[in-house]
Amino acid sequence: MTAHAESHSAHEKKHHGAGFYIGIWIFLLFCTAATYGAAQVDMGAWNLPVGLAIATLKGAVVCLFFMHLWGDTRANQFILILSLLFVTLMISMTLADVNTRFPLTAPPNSQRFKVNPNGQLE
Amino acid sequence: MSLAVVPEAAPHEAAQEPDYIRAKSGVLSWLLTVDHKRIALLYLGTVTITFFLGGLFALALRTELLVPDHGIMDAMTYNRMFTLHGVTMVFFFMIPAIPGVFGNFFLPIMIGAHDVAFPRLNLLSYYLYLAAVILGLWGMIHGGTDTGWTFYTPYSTTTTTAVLPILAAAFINGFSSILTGVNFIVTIHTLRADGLHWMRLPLFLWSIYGTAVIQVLATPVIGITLALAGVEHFLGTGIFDPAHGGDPILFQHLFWFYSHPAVYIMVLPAFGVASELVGAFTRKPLVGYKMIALSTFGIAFVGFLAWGHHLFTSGQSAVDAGVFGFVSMLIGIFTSIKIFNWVASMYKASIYMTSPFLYTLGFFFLTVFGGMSGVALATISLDVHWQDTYFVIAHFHFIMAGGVVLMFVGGLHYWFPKMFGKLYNEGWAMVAAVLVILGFIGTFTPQFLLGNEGMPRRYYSYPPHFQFLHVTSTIFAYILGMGLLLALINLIIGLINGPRAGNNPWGAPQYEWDTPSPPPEHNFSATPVINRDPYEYRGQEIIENAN
Amino acid sequence: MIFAAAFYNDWMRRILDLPDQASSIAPEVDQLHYFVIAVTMLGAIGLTIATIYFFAKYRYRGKQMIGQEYKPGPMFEVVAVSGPLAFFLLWFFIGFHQYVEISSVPDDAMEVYVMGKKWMWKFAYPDGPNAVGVLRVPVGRPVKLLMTSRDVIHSFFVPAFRLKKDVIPGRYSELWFTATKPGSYQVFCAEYCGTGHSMMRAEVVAMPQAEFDTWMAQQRNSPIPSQQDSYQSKNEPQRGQANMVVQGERLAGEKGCLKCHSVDGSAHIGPTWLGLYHRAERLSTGETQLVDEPYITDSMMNPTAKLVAGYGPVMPTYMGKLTAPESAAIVEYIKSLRDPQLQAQPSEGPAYEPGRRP
Amino acid sequence: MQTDAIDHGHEAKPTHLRFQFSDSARQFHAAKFGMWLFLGQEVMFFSALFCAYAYYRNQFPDAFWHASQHLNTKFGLWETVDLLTSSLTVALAIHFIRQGKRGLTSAMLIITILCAFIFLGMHSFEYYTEFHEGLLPGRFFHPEASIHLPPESAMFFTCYFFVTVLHSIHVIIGIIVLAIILAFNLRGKYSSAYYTHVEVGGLYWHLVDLVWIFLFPLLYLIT
Repeated sequence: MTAHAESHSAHEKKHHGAGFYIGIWIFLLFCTAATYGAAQVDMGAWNLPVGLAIATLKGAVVCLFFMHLWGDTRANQFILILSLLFVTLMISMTLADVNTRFPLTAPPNSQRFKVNPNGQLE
Repeated sequence: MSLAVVPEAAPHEAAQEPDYIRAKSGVLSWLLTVDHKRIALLYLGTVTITFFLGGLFALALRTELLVPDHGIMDAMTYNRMFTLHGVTMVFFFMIPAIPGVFGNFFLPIMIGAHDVAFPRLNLLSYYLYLAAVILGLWGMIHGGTDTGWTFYTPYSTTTTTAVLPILAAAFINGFSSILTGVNFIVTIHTLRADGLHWMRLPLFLWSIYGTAVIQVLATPVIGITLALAGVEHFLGTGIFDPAHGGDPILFQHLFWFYSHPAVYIMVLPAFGVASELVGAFTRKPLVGYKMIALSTFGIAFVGFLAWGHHLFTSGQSAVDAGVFGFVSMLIGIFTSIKIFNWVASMYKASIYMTSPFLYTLGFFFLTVFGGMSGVALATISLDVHWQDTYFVIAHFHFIMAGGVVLMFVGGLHYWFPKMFGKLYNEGWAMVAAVLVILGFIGTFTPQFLLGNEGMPRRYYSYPPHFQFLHVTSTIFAYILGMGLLLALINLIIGLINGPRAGNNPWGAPQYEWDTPSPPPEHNFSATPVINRDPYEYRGQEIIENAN
Repeated sequence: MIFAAAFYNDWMRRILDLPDQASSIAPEVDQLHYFVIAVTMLGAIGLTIATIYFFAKYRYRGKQMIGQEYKPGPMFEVVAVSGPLAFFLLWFFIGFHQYVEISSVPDDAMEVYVMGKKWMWKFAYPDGPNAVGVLRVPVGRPVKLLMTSRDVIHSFFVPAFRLKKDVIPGRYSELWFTATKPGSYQVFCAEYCGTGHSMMRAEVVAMPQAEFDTWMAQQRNSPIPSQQDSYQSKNEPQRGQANMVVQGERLAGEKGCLKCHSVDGSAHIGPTWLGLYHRAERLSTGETQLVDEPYITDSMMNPTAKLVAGYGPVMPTYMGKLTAPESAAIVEYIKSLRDPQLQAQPSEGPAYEPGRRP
Repeated sequence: MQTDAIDHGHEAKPTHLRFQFSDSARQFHAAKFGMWLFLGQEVMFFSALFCAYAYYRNQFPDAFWHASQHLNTKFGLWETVDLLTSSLTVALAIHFIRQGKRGLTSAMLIITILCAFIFLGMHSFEYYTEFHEGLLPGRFFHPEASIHLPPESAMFFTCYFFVTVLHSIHVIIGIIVLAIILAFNLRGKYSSAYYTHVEVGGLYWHLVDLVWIFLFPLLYLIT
């Protein structure tokens, strides 16, 4: 955890020059263009993962450099990781539920999973 | 502690500095205070009012259930009563009670700080909580709602009763809970006195820290869920309405994603108070300090994974039921670690029999039975029979009413001399404690059998063969009510003309007993240096209680 | 030995106030129940006795006595963790195994539609009469309940069968049981559903198979048409003995299905309906798909998803144009086209109307 | 004793040091740590909506595809670029205040607030077009004759409106917070020794931008 004795180090942290931030900004614009371009190409099932990957990359860059999480105390980094962990946990468990549920308990036309004759999940 | 070196028997030396009650006077000094101790007393006042209000609703329910059919109220009033009992107790008493009152008062003192990290944010949290209570009361006056404290859609979005004020009250209460959590975590991280490294943190603060983590990360989900239900009720946007493709089970997932960790927001502080009481009255260092601290975090994190055991019979898939059932079993382990270590701490101890410790014994008994019934409920095939019956009501009342309320009242008795500088009448407190514990056991044990018989919960009228168990439960409910009232009256009498209490009436080893009682406004004249463990008992002379 | 087990079973059941075991899974669930309750109560009573014993033995009496430092070895923590953990996981695996058994329906189950409506239960047999408040089932034969609700979430709970399943509006949920003992068992609504939640009770009457068959036959040709308000949608006048297959046939005409689907086996724009049910269709993607209720319902709502080989994607979607009972009626009509000499049976499917604004 | 609007800041005393902190570095660290906890809570606040979005997209994939065709992806792209620029200017604001250049910090803050207003303008225009096309959630979903959409694409618009309205509310809160920081900065309150407010306000704005970075591909670029 944070060594609360570290008195003034928060101020003398290595400071990036203004150009560094503009560089990050250009990288982010490039990623936005990439995600826009990737959306035009129809990659079938791969579009969502690619889009999410680019968005996560941009998010990580904003967090690490714009929000100075790179050299920050471990507690701050831990909070972000923990909340993202709980977000993925919530989404994955709810989706797992709706996809393996008794087929007719899901809305009528969302049965995209294999069903054997008497409505049993395979 | 530097102060500890001073010979214990000289409480008068700190008397020149006025204590926090007499430091300032006037209503404004109380309403706009940023002193964490005064905010704690404001919380104490509001929390006691909401507790007895919730208790009145409960007694009304129990009286109605004396007879199988129409008793003293009609069905709609009964439904409103059990909803208001649920909402008042869950949102306005149990979530803010122990962190709000004891967390606020003793967190800075225990870590040797002058105040919490963000004092004004602390006051803002109290006023958000007060606004939520007032909005809730306003909703109650306007007839309240009859959806139950779980607000399940599509009933909560199509009911004609005034559900919006209660939803808004719970929403605002969430923010107060989040801000308190943020405040406590930052305080524990940054304001610890020198020498107080993590392994010397009192166990009460470990449980407050675990609770704060859950408060910060789980409460926003209920905020957004209730907002969605409110907008759905108001505008009909169809997010939970099956006619437009929505899914009511999604509401249940989002609701329980908060509400299961919320039950650990309620019970973890109670475990913390229990650890303090056992540490104080067994006159020896606590057994398994590390294990108890670690199991606090175990409960806090694994608590986030087990929300699905509330949906076993709601059409959830068997795969999910398996995963949630397995994780729910793990939580049972952490609670059993705590209980085993507490009981082991009583081995070869020198137990000092006082009313707070009697509450702790009651707490052990009720939490063991409550916890065991919880594990039985987590066994999925048994839960199919027990879900939504009185067995579930008995389970969570054993832990909530038995655990949280007993530890709130026990903690209040234990810290009463420190908070108010007065001593209450020990004899009457013992009588009240016995009444309260007997009342709990008598009220909720019959409900286990009712659950087995298959009596569903939230039933206004029931088949006649359940009546005998309901009558016994109601009789003991009145005994419980009288016991709690007696305890309150005893404390008030102690407050008015109780004898003055010294710094350490119980001879307890923890840090907060080294400050004068009641402590001065900034807690310590000199910033303390902590050089001992919290439960290291140093042969302090037991100052016999005045009465 | 068996006598002792039966005595133990009945003795424990009476102590725990459990209702009698009237379904096939009730005895197994109750055995696990006794095992869990016995071990937990032993553990709880053991801890309580230890607490009281320590309290009595080590109480501070007069002279100020410091408690001796007692540091139990790591074995204490290991036992404190592994002991309960072993039991908890054992219970979990038995419980989950039983839960999978509870939720997987045997194939030969007799199907009954259940409709939860604000404060009453309605039952409809696909090939028999409809009843309000009383569900008659044969003993010894698995019965599958296909349940839905007209307004809010209810829950079909039969304490004697140890079974419960929430009934969700606009969706079907499934519950099966095999009644083992003839008799009448109370049904409760377990999910809060408004003012009459506590009055929403029904009865499951389990009858020997012979008695059940006579009752069914007697009901089928009884002249009085059982009053069916649930099917009658707002704009349709009430018609006499409207059973599902007849409704399905009329609807297929009205909704224009018969313009593309023939019922006598002749080729047409869409696949013929004669003998369509339980036929293995070859899809345009090459897979074979068994035609069953979910597939037919899905094809109505989302026709181009699984197209049969050789037919064009011309069918319009019926999502929103067909309520649940209408699609269920058409499915029943298609199922009835299986075998010309099988006499069409009346039945009634559940309907869902969106929650009315206050 | 005024309770200031920014719930984590402390009004400056001569040494801007609050009585309960022993030195200003620890106070600065405490404020940042508190803000990060608040951001963790904000992430969870949006997570429930992302969960609803994932839930319904998983169930009606093609309806979501049809519905998202009717969103103005060009506007979405420019809004993303606009928010990224505002994120840059806020980062530069913190950078300059650390070096004590108050003038540049004020300039950067003004640009950020302008970008925020541009974002709100573009977004409300989008809402305006959707109102006209009748693409509204749930009960109000009555697309014009020209647009033929499967009925359950109303769920897409339910999720779309919930998430974007909540995000816009956060943008408005961000504007208020940055405006207050700008006001304090113009009154010369911050220096290279004390700039906690700017740092905390910047963190909040970056979170608002972070949420939009995830929203843009999920809502506008569905294929």
